[in-house]
Amino acid sequence: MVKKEPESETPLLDELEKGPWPSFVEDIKNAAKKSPMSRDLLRQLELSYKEKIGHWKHGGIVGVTGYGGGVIGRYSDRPDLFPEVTNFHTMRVNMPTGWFYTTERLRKVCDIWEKFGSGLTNFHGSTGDIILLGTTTDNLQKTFDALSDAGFDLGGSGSALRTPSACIGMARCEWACFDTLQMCYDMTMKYQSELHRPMWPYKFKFKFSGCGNDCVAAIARADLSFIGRWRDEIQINKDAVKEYAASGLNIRADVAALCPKKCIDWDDVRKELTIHSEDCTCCMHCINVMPKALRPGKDRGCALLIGGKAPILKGAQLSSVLIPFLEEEKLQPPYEFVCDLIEKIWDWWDENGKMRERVGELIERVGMRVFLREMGLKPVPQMVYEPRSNPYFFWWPEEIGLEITKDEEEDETNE
Amino acid sequence: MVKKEPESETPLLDELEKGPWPSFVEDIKNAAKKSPMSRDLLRQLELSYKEKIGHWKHGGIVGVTGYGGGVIGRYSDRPDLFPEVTNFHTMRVNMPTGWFYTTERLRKVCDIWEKFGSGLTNFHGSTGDIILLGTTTDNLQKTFDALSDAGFDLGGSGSALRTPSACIGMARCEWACFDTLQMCYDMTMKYQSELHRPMWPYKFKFKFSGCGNDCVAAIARADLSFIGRWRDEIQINKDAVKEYAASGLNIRADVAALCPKKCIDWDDVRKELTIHSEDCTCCMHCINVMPKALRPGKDRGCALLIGGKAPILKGAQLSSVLIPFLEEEKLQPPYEFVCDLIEKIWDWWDENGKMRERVGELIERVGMRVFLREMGLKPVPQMVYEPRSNPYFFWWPEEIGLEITKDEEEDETNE
Amino acid sequence: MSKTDIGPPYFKELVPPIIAKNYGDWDYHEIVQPGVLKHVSKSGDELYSVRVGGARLISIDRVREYCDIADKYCDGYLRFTSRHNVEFLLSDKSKLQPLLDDLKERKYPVGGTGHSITSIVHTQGWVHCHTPATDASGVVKAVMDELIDYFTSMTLPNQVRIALACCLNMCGAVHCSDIAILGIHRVPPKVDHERLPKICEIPTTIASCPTYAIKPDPKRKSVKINEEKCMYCGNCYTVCPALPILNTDNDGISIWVGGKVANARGNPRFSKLVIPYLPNTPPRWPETVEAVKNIVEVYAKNARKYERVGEWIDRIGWERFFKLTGIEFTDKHIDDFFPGRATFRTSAQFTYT
Amino acid sequence: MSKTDIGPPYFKELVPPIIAKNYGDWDYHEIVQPGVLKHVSKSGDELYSVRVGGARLISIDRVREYCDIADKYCDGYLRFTSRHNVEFLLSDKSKLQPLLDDLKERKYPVGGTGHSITSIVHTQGWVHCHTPATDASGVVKAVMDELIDYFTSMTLPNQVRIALACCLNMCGAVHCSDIAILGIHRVPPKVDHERLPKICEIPTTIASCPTYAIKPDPKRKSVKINEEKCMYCGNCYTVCPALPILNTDNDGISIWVGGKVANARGNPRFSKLVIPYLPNTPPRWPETVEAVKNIVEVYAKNARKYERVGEWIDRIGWERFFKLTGIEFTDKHIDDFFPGRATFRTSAQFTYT
Ligand code: SRM
Ligand code: SRM
Ligand code: SRM
Ligand code: SRM
Ligand code: SF4
Ligand code: SF4
Ligand code: SF4
Ligand code: SF4
Ligand code: SF4
Ligand code: SF4
Ligand code: SF4
Ligand code: SF4
Repeated sequence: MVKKEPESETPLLDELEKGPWPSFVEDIKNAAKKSPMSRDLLRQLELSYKEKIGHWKHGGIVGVTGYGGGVIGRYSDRPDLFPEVTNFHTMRVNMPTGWFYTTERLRKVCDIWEKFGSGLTNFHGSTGDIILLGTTTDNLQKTFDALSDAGFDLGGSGSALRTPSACIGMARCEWACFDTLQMCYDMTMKYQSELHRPMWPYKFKFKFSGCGNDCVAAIARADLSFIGRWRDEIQINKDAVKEYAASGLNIRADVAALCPKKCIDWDDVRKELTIHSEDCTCCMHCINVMPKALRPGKDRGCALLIGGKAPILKGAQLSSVLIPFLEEEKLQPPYEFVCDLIEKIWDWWDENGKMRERVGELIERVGMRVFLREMGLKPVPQMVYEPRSNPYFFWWPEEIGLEITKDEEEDETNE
Repeated sequence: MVKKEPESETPLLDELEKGPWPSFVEDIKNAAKKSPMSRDLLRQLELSYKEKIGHWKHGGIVGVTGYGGGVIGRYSDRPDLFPEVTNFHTMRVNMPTGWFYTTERLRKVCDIWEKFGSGLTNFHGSTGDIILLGTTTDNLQKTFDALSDAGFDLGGSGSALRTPSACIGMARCEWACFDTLQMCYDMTMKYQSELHRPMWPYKFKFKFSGCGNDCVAAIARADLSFIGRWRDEIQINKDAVKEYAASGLNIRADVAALCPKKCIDWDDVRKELTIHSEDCTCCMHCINVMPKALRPGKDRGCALLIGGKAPILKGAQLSSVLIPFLEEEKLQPPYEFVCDLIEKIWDWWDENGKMRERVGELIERVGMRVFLREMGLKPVPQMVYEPRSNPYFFWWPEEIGLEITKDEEEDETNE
Repeated sequence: MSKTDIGPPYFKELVPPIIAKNYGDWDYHEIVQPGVLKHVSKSGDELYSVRVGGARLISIDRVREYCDIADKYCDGYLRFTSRHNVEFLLSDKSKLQPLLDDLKERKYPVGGTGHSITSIVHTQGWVHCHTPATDASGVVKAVMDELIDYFTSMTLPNQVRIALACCLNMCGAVHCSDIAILGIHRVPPKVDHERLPKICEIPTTIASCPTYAIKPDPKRKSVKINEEKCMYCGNCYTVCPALPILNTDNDGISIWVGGKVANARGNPRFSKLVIPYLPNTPPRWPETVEAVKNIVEVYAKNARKYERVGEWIDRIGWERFFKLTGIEFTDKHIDDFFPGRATFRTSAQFTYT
Repeated sequence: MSKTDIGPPYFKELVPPIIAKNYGDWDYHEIVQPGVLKHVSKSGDELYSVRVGGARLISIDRVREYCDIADKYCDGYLRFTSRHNVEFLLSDKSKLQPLLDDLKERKYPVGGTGHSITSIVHTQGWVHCHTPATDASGVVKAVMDELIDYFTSMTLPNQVRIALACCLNMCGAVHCSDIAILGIHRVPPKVDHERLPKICEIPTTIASCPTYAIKPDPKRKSVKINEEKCMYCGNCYTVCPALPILNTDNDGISIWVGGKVANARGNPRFSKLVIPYLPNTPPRWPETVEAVKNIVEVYAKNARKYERVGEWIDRIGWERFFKLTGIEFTDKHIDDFFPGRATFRTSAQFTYT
């Protein structure tokens, strides 16, 4: 037999160093050179690859002084084999809004993590935080102190407000109908305590997208989604339209025919585009295809949607319309209307929600009508794709001039 | 004061004799001339109009010898005021399939009802029966005997097979893809016992429509809906197409643009219509608009759908696809495949259904996968608008090589 | 004793000869004029069907009058449709006009074909049922008096199917109608603790409630109702007469639109709630008549050719529908019967109108 | 002790001067080439953004390398995107080509813009989570190795967003992705009756089960699971570690398609199940790679311009999708989680293909 290279500790993971896409295995190995933690992480991961099973358990709550969250405690279930990751907790660091960095600030984070952690990170976590991936219980406070000194703070975890995020918006995008970044930042600052000290039935997420393209996927993931819209007409630059036509864009097929409301007329002779704005749903398609010719209207603001979340427990929900339009004024400091509403929602949810019940699930359980009434909001058709088709609806006692007896010892399992 | 006409017993109902649409009050009054029952019915109805409330109660079960259904027992809650309708039961008489009559047969029914009943009827009830509206308990058997002698039989009621119905189909309609009338009649005859002797968890309805227009509203109302379809191409008569065009029909706008699958090409120069049949869903629209030019394909049969029903208990259901295509052979005597399946469905439902649970609700409760497996039917995409979006699905024990423990003392209320 | 299980008369013995001859052999049809269909068979034979509307609740003398007409013009053949119209079947074209003249004289409305409003499928109401929240025949008569011109013409964008059911049992295809008139109760049943133990089976009664509002009341051997959870469906009353739900002041009518059954173009679908409550105002229910008429007129004015009511609303959106009809949108329109969320607008797409 | 509640650094201190200057004043943009965006402000200023894909799980040395690059070409400014790509922000056009050359040398993929496949949003997997049914980073690496040409080009009908979550918690927008790769368990948890009473709260554990499969087991002060009702979501394990659900042989991957988030054209929507199970085959998960690739290719070949995956399927119908991809339709595709019925095809409209 021909003599082989010294055998790798991680033959399976090594396979993932091959191929053109950047390899996380390369990075773990890289970190492992300096960090024994990362080396044991690598070895434990190899075991998972071999056994096709994870090797982490959750355990006692860990954290930093004064906060109830921001750290995900994790413990190896094979500390015998991988002692360096006996405890290996992740810290969530609130990213700068819009994920903007100067190299100077970014290097600071790296230095801190080199000193106190595994040297591994996620840029970023899927909520948006900087994820500092793995350190010991002892080092948590130290890391936090160093981060704080460098001007960083932790993000959310547990039954708290989660780190809000926003699309790049006005920083670079011509379509932003409100200032997503500023509002996201302001809300983050205003609700620092809610972010750091879990005290609700479950988690709560805000996301801000400047237009219907929803580049931060708010509608799918946020309990409150702010999605930019306008109320007047799409702005049309007629010359630019003609240029698009001249340059070969098939405006009839690629723009008009794909408008979901078929509210665009295209005159192929005059090369003129007319939009019946009263039918336009601000879907963004036509603007997306012709960015030089079409722009959102001037009366801008956002729609507020509520209830987005992943499947656990009663099935996934997309956010649904709560307020069709918040005017620009309401989306600027001091955000009085918005904050009042947010706090009202939190109070109601806090009081009525079961443990691990997101606000959308609570609304589903007790009925939108109850929620709207509590919030003092008016029902409008924009809230629904269509009205109910079942005849199982309720009347308020005062509508039928009756007192309704409530069964206090209600068994909840039936709901 | 001026002298008035003798005051009417029914001032409110009299208002409904006015106006151009034929008046039921006129007919009740007419019947009341000969029948004291009808007179008391009229007077009780006037009371309902005054008090805005019904005056009937249900009570003891009534019927005819040998049958468990076909009669709806009804009792006045004011026999003190309206003694003649103290009991006032309705008989459901199975209509001739397609609601065809000779005057001779129809007059016989009238004569019988003149003799034994109120003289009031519904032509027809919304399941399709002839409704003989109101007679005494005593007269039920007599009416039945006379009807039977005249060649009529009762329809269904209670937890039984209900009177099947069919669109006019081949008797008059050029679009019938199978012989709805004959099949409906044959099924009615084959299942006489199921129709007359309630023995199931709840009611069960068949309806037969010869094409997607569904002129008997099967999909909304039948536990099993047979809806005609074809599998090959729509037959096009090119000359007739040209004639429609010439006569001014806007084929692009009124036909092609309204095709739900946009699978019709219209060549306005050559006046030619092309249908991409592989995309056609047999919706019928184009054929409806151009009956002289377009006809269903030649390979005809029907789709079988299951579960249609009104809201009680868990919400209304439209029938949903169970078998996308039953070939013509299967829709002819002896209907072996269809009858085997029907009986299998009944057996399974009878065994597993709760009281007052329609088959569609049972399927919803236990899961379509269980039903399909029990029936030996293959799941196909035509059964759904789209696949599931929640990740809450089950594996069969044999698929994961496991024995699954079943909790026998299962509490049903949670389901 | 008479024979049982003989089933209905065989239809082939009841069809006119022209149908027997051309059974399954029809080639095409035309609507000659409102209410008059002409079906042409491949053999060239022509069948004329004349459709007449009526009160479904009729006396035997009315039926006999139909028979007289059929004897005179149709060799004694007639049929009824799946929506309870009468159809006089003629193979002799020369008798068509005389028949029409005769019908006119009798003030029978001829129509209901094509893009019209045909007869309203309906139910028993106060005439014969024990659970109604409104009457059936009276409301239908009042509405049809108002809409009769749509019956006798074909000027609408497409057919408009109207149905009425007097309670949530929805006897008829009310739940899938262009416009549905539905009787509703609005107060929970009152438990008659005295009668209940005697005449009702407690487990069945409890199981009859879709929202689990009914609980056993072991002390009284009866049940109790959590009124907050009750949405007045009346199903418990159907299974247990000791739970009366009929109510003079609070029963009434709700209006639903946009359902359909046919597969033509858009899929079959349920009707959706548009007016949660209109009072019971016998004998002529003016609020209901007005509401239905308004919807028909707004539809007639705004829909495109071939659009059914629901397809029209699909295109314009519900927000526009409420605006055009001037109907108020309320919290009742938002589905909160599990799984109502499917109807929530999980999209930032909508118009402000 | 350090300061708490200081929040994140203020972003306006971290944006390049060109952004500070033109904030809210951008006029239009162009995609100069795959991975290179040019945003032009009303003032005429031009900002170039160069988007680079990477393994989201990176070492601090990698981050420092990004910093080196940003220092060299971008005056020290960079950002990350909402899908975890790096964007180098240049106001000096002359540095664009040198930057691109440098990136090429480093083998960094430039792309992810326009009608491409951008980076796969994903999660922790075996690297750091306790409930995963599969790994995250490894699957993503294997899939992106295969799809990288779609990252660096813009040849698809529209963007295709792929996401991966390693368990049903779905950390990420997996439930609304064009193509979702989802780790699933397939056997019920085993109750560790010894530990359970010590470390779990029984009512919370019972309430954690969406299908009510968990019941108290008072004798053992533990719980029991009705395995027939369990669909392996793992939620009970999240709240109670004494209900281990991870399983070497039966855990694996499911594939979902047709979801989207943007309001453009069609409404936002969930992804739908297409492949219920593929085995866990580390290190390179060939079955999953092949499955994703197949779907992308069939979509690329058949969809029309601007159609997202779900919009394409809307047009052709799911029956056609299954046929074109050759994927088998099973009983698992039919929704039976209440209220699954909403997905049943209550229509006689479909094709046979
Ligand atoms: C006679 C009857 C069948 C029967 O066995 O009794 C019948 C007969 C015809 N129907 Fe129908 N339909 C009949 C109830 C129905 C129903 C059921 C119902 O309303 O409860 C429907 C489904 C309604 C719905 O979707 O809610 C129905 C939906 C159609 C359609 C689809 C229209 C559409 O565009 O949505 C057509 C096609 C058309 O009209 O062009 C149609 C077409 C036809 C044709 C043209 C078929 C033919 O070629 O003979 C017949 C004459 C139509 C006409 O009146 O203009 N028939 N038709 C029923 C007459 C009812 C009445 O008295 O008014
Ligand atoms: C007579 C009729 C209405 C009419 O005026 O035409 C009718 C009348 C009654 N129906 Fe119905 N149903 C009638 C067709 C229907 C239909 C339509 C159909 O069959 O196409 C439906 C909807 C379709 C369906 O079956 O889902 C219907 C759905 C119901 C229901 C709800 C069933 C459900 O599963 O949701 C009930 C409640 C019940 O069974 O307890 C019900 C119950 C009743 C009862 C028996 C009420 C009761 O509990 O006593 C009514 C008796 C009234 C009476 O005094 O005669 N009726 N019922 C129809 C039967 C006439 C006939 O045989 O031709
Ligand atoms: C940089 C980023 C925002 C950020 O704050 O980080 C961004 C930036 C832009 N998006 Fe986006 N989108 C970004 C995530 C998203 C997301 C969220 C996601 O994928 O998780 C979505 C929703 C995806 C979905 O529907 O599932 C998203 C849906 C769009 C669309 C809608 C496309 C469609 O037709 O469905 C557009 C319009 C277009 O591309 O023409 C769009 C357009 C744009 C424009 C053209 C806006 C502009 O004028 O600057 C930007 C460049 C697009 C490009 O890459 O071609 N952006 N965009 C995100 C880049 C992610 C990445 O690294 O690949
Ligand atoms: C780190 C991260 C995934 C990643 O690799 O990026 C993550 C990781 C975990 N998520 Fe998540 N979630 C992460 C974003 C999300 C998102 C996406 C988002 O926020 O936009 C979702 C879906 C949106 C939503 O909130 O519905 C999400 C939905 C969940 C759920 C299900 C929540 C639900 O209501 O359905 C759980 C279950 C739970 O909370 O017990 C969960 C639980 C968890 C836990 C804490 C599991 C646990 O019980 O211990 C994971 C810790 C992993 C670890 O070891 O660090 N994670 N999780 C993301 C947070 C990083 C960050 O802060 O930036
Ligand atoms: S969501 Fe709209 S405003 Fe925000 S970055 Fe995307 S396209 Fe621009
Ligand atoms: S934004 Fe969308 S809905 Fe509005 S006109 Fe453009 S394509 Fe149509
Ligand atoms: S359902 Fe079809 S076949 Fe039957 S009568 Fe109506 S149009 Fe004719
Ligand atoms: S039957 Fe319907 S789907 Fe088929 S071609 Fe005609 S209009 Fe299109
Ligand atoms: S709808 Fe209700 S009240 Fe009317 S007949 Fe049917 S069961 Fe009776
Ligand atoms: S009326 Fe309906 S909701 Fe109310 S208690 Fe009776 S069954 Fe339940
Ligand atoms: S998806 Fe599941 S396994 Fe993966 S990180 Fe999130 S909670 Fe953990
Ligand atoms: S895995 Fe999910 S379904 Fe199974 S018992 Fe646990 S919580 Fe219930």
